[in-house]
Amino acid sequence: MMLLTGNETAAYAAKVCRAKVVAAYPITPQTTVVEKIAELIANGEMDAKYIRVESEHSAMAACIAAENSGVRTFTATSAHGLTLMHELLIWASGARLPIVMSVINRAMAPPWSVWTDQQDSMAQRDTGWMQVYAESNQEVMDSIIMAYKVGEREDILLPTMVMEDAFILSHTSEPVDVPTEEEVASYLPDLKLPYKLDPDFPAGFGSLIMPEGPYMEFRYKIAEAMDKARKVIREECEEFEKKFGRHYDGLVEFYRTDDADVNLIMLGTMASTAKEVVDELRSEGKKVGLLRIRYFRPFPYEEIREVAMNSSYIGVCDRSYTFGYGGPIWSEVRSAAYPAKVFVKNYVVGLGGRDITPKVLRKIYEDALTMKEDKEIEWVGLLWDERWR
Amino acid sequence: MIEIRFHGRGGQGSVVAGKLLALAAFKEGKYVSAFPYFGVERRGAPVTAFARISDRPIRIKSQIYKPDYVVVLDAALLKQVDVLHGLKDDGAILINTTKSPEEIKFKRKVRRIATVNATEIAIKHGLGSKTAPIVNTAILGAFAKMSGVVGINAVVEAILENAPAKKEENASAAKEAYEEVRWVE
Amino acid sequence: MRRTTIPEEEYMLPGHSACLGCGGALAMRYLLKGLGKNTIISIPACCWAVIPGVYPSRCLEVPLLYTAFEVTGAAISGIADAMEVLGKDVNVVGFAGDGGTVDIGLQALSGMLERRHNAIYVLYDNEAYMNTGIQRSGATPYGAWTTTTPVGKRRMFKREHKKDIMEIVVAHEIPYAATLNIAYPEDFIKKVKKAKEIKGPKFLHIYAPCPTGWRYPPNKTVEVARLATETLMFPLYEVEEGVYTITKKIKEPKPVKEYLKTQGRFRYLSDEDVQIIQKWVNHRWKKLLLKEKYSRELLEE
Amino acid sequence: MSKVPLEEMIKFPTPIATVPSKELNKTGSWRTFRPVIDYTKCIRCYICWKFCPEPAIYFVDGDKHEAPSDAIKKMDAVEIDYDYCKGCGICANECPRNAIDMVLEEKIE
Repeated sequence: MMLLTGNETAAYAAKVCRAKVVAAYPITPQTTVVEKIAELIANGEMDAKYIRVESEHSAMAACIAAENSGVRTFTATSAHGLTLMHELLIWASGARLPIVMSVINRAMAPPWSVWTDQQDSMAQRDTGWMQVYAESNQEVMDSIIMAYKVGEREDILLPTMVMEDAFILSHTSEPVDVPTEEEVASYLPDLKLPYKLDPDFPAGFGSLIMPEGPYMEFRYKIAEAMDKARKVIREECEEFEKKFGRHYDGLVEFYRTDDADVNLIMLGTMASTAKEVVDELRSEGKKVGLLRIRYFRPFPYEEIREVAMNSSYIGVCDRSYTFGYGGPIWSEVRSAAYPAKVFVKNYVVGLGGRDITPKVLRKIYEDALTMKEDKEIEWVGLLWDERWR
Repeated sequence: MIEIRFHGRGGQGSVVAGKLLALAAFKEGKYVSAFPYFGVERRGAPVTAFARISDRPIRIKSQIYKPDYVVVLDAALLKQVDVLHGLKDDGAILINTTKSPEEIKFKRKVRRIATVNATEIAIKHGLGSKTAPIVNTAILGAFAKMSGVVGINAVVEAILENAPAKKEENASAAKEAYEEVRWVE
Repeated sequence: MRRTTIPEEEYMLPGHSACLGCGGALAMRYLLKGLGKNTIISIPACCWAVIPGVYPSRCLEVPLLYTAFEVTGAAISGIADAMEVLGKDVNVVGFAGDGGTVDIGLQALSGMLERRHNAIYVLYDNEAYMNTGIQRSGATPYGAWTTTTPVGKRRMFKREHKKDIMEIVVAHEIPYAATLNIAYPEDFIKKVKKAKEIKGPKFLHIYAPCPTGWRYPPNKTVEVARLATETLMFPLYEVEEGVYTITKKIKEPKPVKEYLKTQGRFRYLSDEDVQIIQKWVNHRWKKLLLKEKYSRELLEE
Repeated sequence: MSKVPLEEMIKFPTPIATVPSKELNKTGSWRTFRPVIDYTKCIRCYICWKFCPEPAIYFVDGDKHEAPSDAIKKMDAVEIDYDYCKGCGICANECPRNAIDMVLEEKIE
């Protein structure tokens, strides 16, 4: 066990997973990830090439090229860096390269804000990357290890971004069990792509396809792999537990959802705080529960539908907004919950690092417990003051 | 769960103090977390850092608004920052100052006011320079005594393992401050 | 029995989709003759993203990684470092057009040169965005008509001179940079072979005329290219560790008019416009001679 | 146009082009003018071969064609691969002996 920040954890994860090429560009609040990696390499503790690229766009381009050469890669970014990468995120999944990236969720400007907000990664949900949101530093470690394992399977071959809430995880020290490289090696074998750049294999990687050619078929294959990943992740959670002794429910975490009338659905660190609130309300006799989404891609629609079927009321907390109509998690949860005749309300919270305190979450649970169906979307915590702290 | 807030200045090592305290408590089998003020730290500017210590896993991820303890690394901050802001009614404060605890006066009630001359102790042990002494390890020794939240042995162990330099000197400073700290109820 | 002046081995296959008389196709053919089989090439959006043909067609005997428009420099950085990790000694080559190099890809190129990756960056310069249909780039010369510098009632042809990418590259103090011309295959391949033997970042600037975009008949590609060097529009030289060497000495340069009149893209130019270009060419040639003369002193260090 | 069945094309998870272009794309169909070599003029300097952007000019045994002299006949000759020659005419333009004629395709029997 070590006392590590989320960012230090991500760096150690890249090390124990034996990433061989790291291409990254510094951005607050991701910087300590790459600083730690540089330190590990400088101390001879990590055997990797660190390409100090001149932009995040080039970071992803270099990772794509290195991974295509058959080498395990890692990168990390935040906010503007992630959105600058957007073009190449789609490239990475289209090229079926199981790159793993730490994303420190941070707000987008203007106005400048370096604090937690999930607009950056939510805006990448259509890129073909798997997305997992951590609620603790231990989960950052475990998710990165599992991301390589799942992504590199020949029947998946997809990249994964592992999210940390800015500062709340990235800069907060928590005890983390860091497995050794050998322990991880017995779970995660060396990268073995079914194809790679090699002078003995003269082929064009990613050439032009006409409308009658198999462009659509290749897109379908990505969809198939992403769908398959749903099952693979559930299985890998069991494998992971056997090897490392830590349990994950799969794509989601169920917290006292079984007999709950009102369930809230959310992801990231706010879900951790919400568990305290659930316990508090339960002790007052209120039947509330929490479904924490771990993987937003692939989307856990089955688990959500199951909870929706057994709930009288659902609230969805979004830490970002899709300007036009509701938060992204809400709209997807509602679509997954559809067969259930249950009202699904959207609570927009915590934008730009606005703190999500137990009081804020209690307020949301109390609102949901009234089971009112008059308002679909509500922004909670506006005009922030002492009441919310 | 015990929540602690550190007041210092950018560059004084408040964040490290929070992390070392968490580490010490962790060594005693407690659940811990430690974090800086989520912001833009600039050398010299007043900063805060935080730690949580609990017998149960720590699930709360929000900020600390109502600490049980406040630790002030630089007495000059008393005039510049409302260090008691949010301190629980039964909370306690530890201040690095040349003054005795009796000489410290607050407008509101504080359960326990403790003081220690961590600056003098740090200089004596050769930590930092005369104009910029590093007091974070000494103050942790004093904190162990005045709070009882963590034992001095664990604090010393955490320092020996993690101090970037002068491990022995830092540990000695913590032990001396442990002996020197005084308080009033 | 036969004697050829360039290697006979072919690493580019016929059946590709380049336009008739494509200078870029010749550039690739010569480049691979110089590099050989032990090569990995990365190509961004440019004519050469299409020339290998529609999937599943390939026209190179070496692996080709297609990349996004602005990332050639970063892509070859990644491949070069991956090859080092794998312990493989391979020629890692980026092959990009002028837009992808002097405009949108300049940042990634600069990063790759500054970090000194062991790779060759090749610019095949056809002086406009040809793949998208002849739009002006930073490498388009003064006076050229393009579809975004059209010549209507207002004579809106390009009013800015060509960006000097060689000087930008040389400013990175890399071990080797050179200009190459498809009209001089022997000199071309000699430079490629030289670049191949040097460790670190290398840059090759190839003059690759485009009959489609420059408005001349496709049989004139080599002739036009040759005139570019004979008129000093595109002098041939190399820069090794900062030392300039002119590799094609032109004793009696032809007037640029000889070159300009071969191409429809310049047909709107008045005599004054031609004089502007001639002055620019004279000035740059003089500068180059001075660079050659004074950079020699570096050899004495 | 492609002779490769769709099922065969999607054996990889992502497009990886492996079929040589010469098997898929007979670019000879692009040609309006055909270069025709007059072997009585050809001095076998191979400049046409050197400058062919396809490449669609290849070497054959010297005896296969006429030559201006016996000495030249000892050298290998060149032929044009009309399956791929697009008819750009660079060869004819660069030929130092004007030994290549560009003939309108429709006039070829």
